[in-house]
Amino acid sequence: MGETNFLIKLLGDNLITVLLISALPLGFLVVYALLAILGELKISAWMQERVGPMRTGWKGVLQPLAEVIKLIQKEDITPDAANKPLYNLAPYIVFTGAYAAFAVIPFSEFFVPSGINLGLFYIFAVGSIGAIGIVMGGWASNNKYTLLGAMRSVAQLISYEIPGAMAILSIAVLSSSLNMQEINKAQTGWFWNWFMFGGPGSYEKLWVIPFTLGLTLIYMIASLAETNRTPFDIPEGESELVAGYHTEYSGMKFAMFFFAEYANMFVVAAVLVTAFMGGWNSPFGSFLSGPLWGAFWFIGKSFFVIFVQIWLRWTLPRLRVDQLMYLGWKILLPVSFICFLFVSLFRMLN
Amino acid sequence: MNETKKIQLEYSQMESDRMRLNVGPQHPSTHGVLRLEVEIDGEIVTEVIPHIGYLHRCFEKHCEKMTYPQVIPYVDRLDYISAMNNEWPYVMAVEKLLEIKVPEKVEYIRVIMAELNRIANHQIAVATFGLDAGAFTPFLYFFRDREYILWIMEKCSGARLLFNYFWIGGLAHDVYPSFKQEVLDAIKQVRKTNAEVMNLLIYNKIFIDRTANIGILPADVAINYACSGPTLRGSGVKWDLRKDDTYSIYNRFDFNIPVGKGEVGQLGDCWDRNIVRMYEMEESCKIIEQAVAQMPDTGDVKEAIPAKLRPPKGAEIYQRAENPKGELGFYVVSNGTEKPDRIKARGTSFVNLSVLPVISKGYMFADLILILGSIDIVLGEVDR
Amino acid sequence: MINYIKSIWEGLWTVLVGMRITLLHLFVRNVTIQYPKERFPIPDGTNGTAMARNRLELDMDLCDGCKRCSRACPVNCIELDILQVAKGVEQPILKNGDKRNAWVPSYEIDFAKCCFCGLCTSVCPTDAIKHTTEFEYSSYKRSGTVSYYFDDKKDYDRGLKFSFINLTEAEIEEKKRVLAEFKAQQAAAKAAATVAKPEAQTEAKTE
Amino acid sequence: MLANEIYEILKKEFGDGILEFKEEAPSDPYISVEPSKIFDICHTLRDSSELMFDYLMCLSGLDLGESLGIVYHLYSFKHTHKIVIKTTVPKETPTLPSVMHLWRTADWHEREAFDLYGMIFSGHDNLIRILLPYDWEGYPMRKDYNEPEEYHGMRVPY
Repeated sequence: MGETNFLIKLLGDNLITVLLISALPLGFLVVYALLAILGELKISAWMQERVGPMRTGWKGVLQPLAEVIKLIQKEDITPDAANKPLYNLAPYIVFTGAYAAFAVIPFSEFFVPSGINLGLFYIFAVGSIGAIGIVMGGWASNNKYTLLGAMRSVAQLISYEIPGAMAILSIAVLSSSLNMQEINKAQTGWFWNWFMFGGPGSYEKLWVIPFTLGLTLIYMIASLAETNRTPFDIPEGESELVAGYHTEYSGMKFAMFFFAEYANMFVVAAVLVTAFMGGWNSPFGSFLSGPLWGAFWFIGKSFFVIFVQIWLRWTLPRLRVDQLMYLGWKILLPVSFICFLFVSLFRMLN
Repeated sequence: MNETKKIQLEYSQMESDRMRLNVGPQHPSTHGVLRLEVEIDGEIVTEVIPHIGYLHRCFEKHCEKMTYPQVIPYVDRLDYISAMNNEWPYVMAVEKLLEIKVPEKVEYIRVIMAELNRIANHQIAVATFGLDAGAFTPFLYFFRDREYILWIMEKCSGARLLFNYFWIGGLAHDVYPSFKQEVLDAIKQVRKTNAEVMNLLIYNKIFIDRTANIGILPADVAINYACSGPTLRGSGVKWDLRKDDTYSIYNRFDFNIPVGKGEVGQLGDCWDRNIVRMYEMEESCKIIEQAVAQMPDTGDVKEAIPAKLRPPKGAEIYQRAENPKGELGFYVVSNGTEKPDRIKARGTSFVNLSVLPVISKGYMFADLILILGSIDIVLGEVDR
Repeated sequence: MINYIKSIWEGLWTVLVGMRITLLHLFVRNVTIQYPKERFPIPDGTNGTAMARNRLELDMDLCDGCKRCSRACPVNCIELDILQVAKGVEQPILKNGDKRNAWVPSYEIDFAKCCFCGLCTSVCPTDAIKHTTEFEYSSYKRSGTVSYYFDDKKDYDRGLKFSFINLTEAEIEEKKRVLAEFKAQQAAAKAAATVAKPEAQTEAKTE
Repeated sequence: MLANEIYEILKKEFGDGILEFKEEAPSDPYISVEPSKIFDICHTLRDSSELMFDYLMCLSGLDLGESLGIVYHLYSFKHTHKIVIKTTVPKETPTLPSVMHLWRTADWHEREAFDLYGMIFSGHDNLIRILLPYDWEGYPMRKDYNEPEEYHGMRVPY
């Protein structure tokens, strides 16, 4: 474990190091969330020929910070009819689910908080905790709209975990590992060694590229659905459900939901980058590679995926519940099975 | 994904709990203060009861205490996003009672203004419909373009939304010199954005899936409910007051009446109603181009404004005109004084909304919002 | 099956088309007007455009108190009192040279009611009441929303009611007194005339 | 078809039910009818092959002082002709048959007329107030209506 975590090497394996390691992603998360919120505001604005926030700081760069401060200051309302323990607990559970996934994300060659061998499996396991929080919040708010949002959210999560898991499973087949670090190492080299393009190999891998690309797309779509982003934001569904499961939340509790959404965005982007886009590997072979460059490439690629998520959000309308199910069960699932089958065949032949 | 059939309400004899949900009056997608009492079975809407009147401001009662010109600012506030079109039937009704002949130039300016406002209205209608479906970006593209139209109207009338521009017998103000050129520029921009939105939103697969095959309004039901405008034309009925009960100078222009064809789903679904609006914008552009070419440069827009407004006692008239939303009619009864005895506004949205309970049963809750969006109501006109 | 694949393809293709459009818009110049720094071009009546219908402004030196604006207003937001000019005693003239027939001791426009229809300006015979391009009513103090003429009326705190007068209270009292005197004089003259008339008549009869 | 021809047809069929026909510019030509026969007359107007009035443009209430008037503006898609039907009911017993089952659009129009003028449309399925609150008292569009001072503790006159 030591070789994957420079902090353990540096400070030794003791309690303080462990605490430091678990706190480091949180620090990263806070900075990232501010950047992502700013990105969301600005990118959406530019796409719509607006300028976005302009008043806080230079060109409005401090806007996310101002919003966080506003949310902290806001009055925390608990509805009278709500089930108070569950209502208060829900946002923290959602956030815990999102944050727990950071334990196995390999930020660099020499830094992964916990390099367990079941990394991908673990992410899928803790990823579902969020749904519990959403149902909790939706049900405990004692509001019909939040209840509808919570119900939709669970249905959505269940249907989209399977295609997503199929896509990840094929990566496990290709790399014969579930350890995120091992998967990254398997994709070293130029960008055509990424699993998106069939992984390392010579010309005989060409025929498998459509399937791995398809799996990338499937995981991308499934991850959008898992993070409740447009076009799959039906649990929030602002045009019919007002704000979905977090209608009744305000202040810091709402901020936790918000924070968790952005954390989740990063988690799914990180998984996509790790599994399909070479993780911390430089796209240009050994050029610009190294531990720090690794962190740069990893975060850079993740941000690109997040940019695509934002881009999609401001382009597409929202799907309906039954169409979401249709897409999940009748399109993504069969297609992912087919892709998985061919990827496995490719693996067997080599 | 064309499996979005209307779910038969008798589909199940299961013991299922139905939930009553109040959508509105402060709901983001009811286009105003409309309250829908919705009964849902899971996600499926089993009953819709509209409760209106939250914006009732006694328009008809007010009118009885106003002189004829004073009614016009109130008329503006019926369908406040197409105020020019609202003024027109009222002004025409009073002009007919007084038997005033409106100057040629005024007629042309009225046509241009009404058509520009029709474009502005349809832009909002399509934009908010997209917003109901979750697409935010086309909304802002449309609002950007609408601004050019509103600037033209502001320069002519002095107001951006509630114009009070059509006066009985004339106009409040003459157009400014560069008016024609600016109108043509605005049309160019409208066409450009429409082409873009066609690709970005209208023919997007998700949008088609969301809006096709839902809220199907058969033509006979639409006529029986007296639906009009794009709501009726979306059902395939080729009926437009500008052509079929022609008024003003519309017979001088060459334009088509777009109708729904069931291109991607069944005839009369939400997508059809929406596409009719998109095509109508193009037709309005054509009318405006012709009107700008034919419009006389000289002429006094105020010459026919009467000094005394006293229609004969007992005279009454029902004048209707093609509002962007459909037929807007004013039933004006005179009692020989300068104040009307009775003005009844036949609100287009009021009549079109009454069909909502019929066409929204058996669809999903998310569809209800879209169906409501597709009939394009303005609560100012529903509640009056 | 073909339909199935076709629908997937359509879905992907139309999404890509949409994404292309939004991506291109990323590089288009924005159209936002940064409001307090930049402003809308508001038509101000020049170049043949109409006057923007925003806040009303009254030129008291032109107002003759004919009350047409108040009658034309559909929402009754204009309230004014008039005081007749004591003709012969004083001969005030309006700015445009006409004889003033009335003093206006109070003229209030309630902008909370005003619907900016422009009917009052169109009926005004002397163009005393006019719209301005001023549309920002906001102020940090309530009294800031009220236009007042004299310093001693600073605590005139009545929401959006704007008052337009150019007479001090003392002047108004003075005018009232003058008018009352004038009227009394007139009445006296009239009474004298009516008294004198019968006398004259009787005299004539007797003659 | 012209208004006087429509009048002839109706007169032939209903005789005494048709009271008056008036055609006088600038007003629209109208036919006055007995209120009790309104449903049958409208049924004929809608279904007779030469009339075919399938579109109820507008249904308005009127206060004529002594009595209440109801005006039907009809239009035919097929023949593109129009007619105005008028009827009056006394203020004390303002009852007349509903045409809601002929033209569904009359549903809300009749509710509005009931709401504002207080006509009772017998045969209407759901004759409740539509624009005013459900517990409002009185019919405000009547000329002799006095507005209440208070509604649920809120001052009414502004």
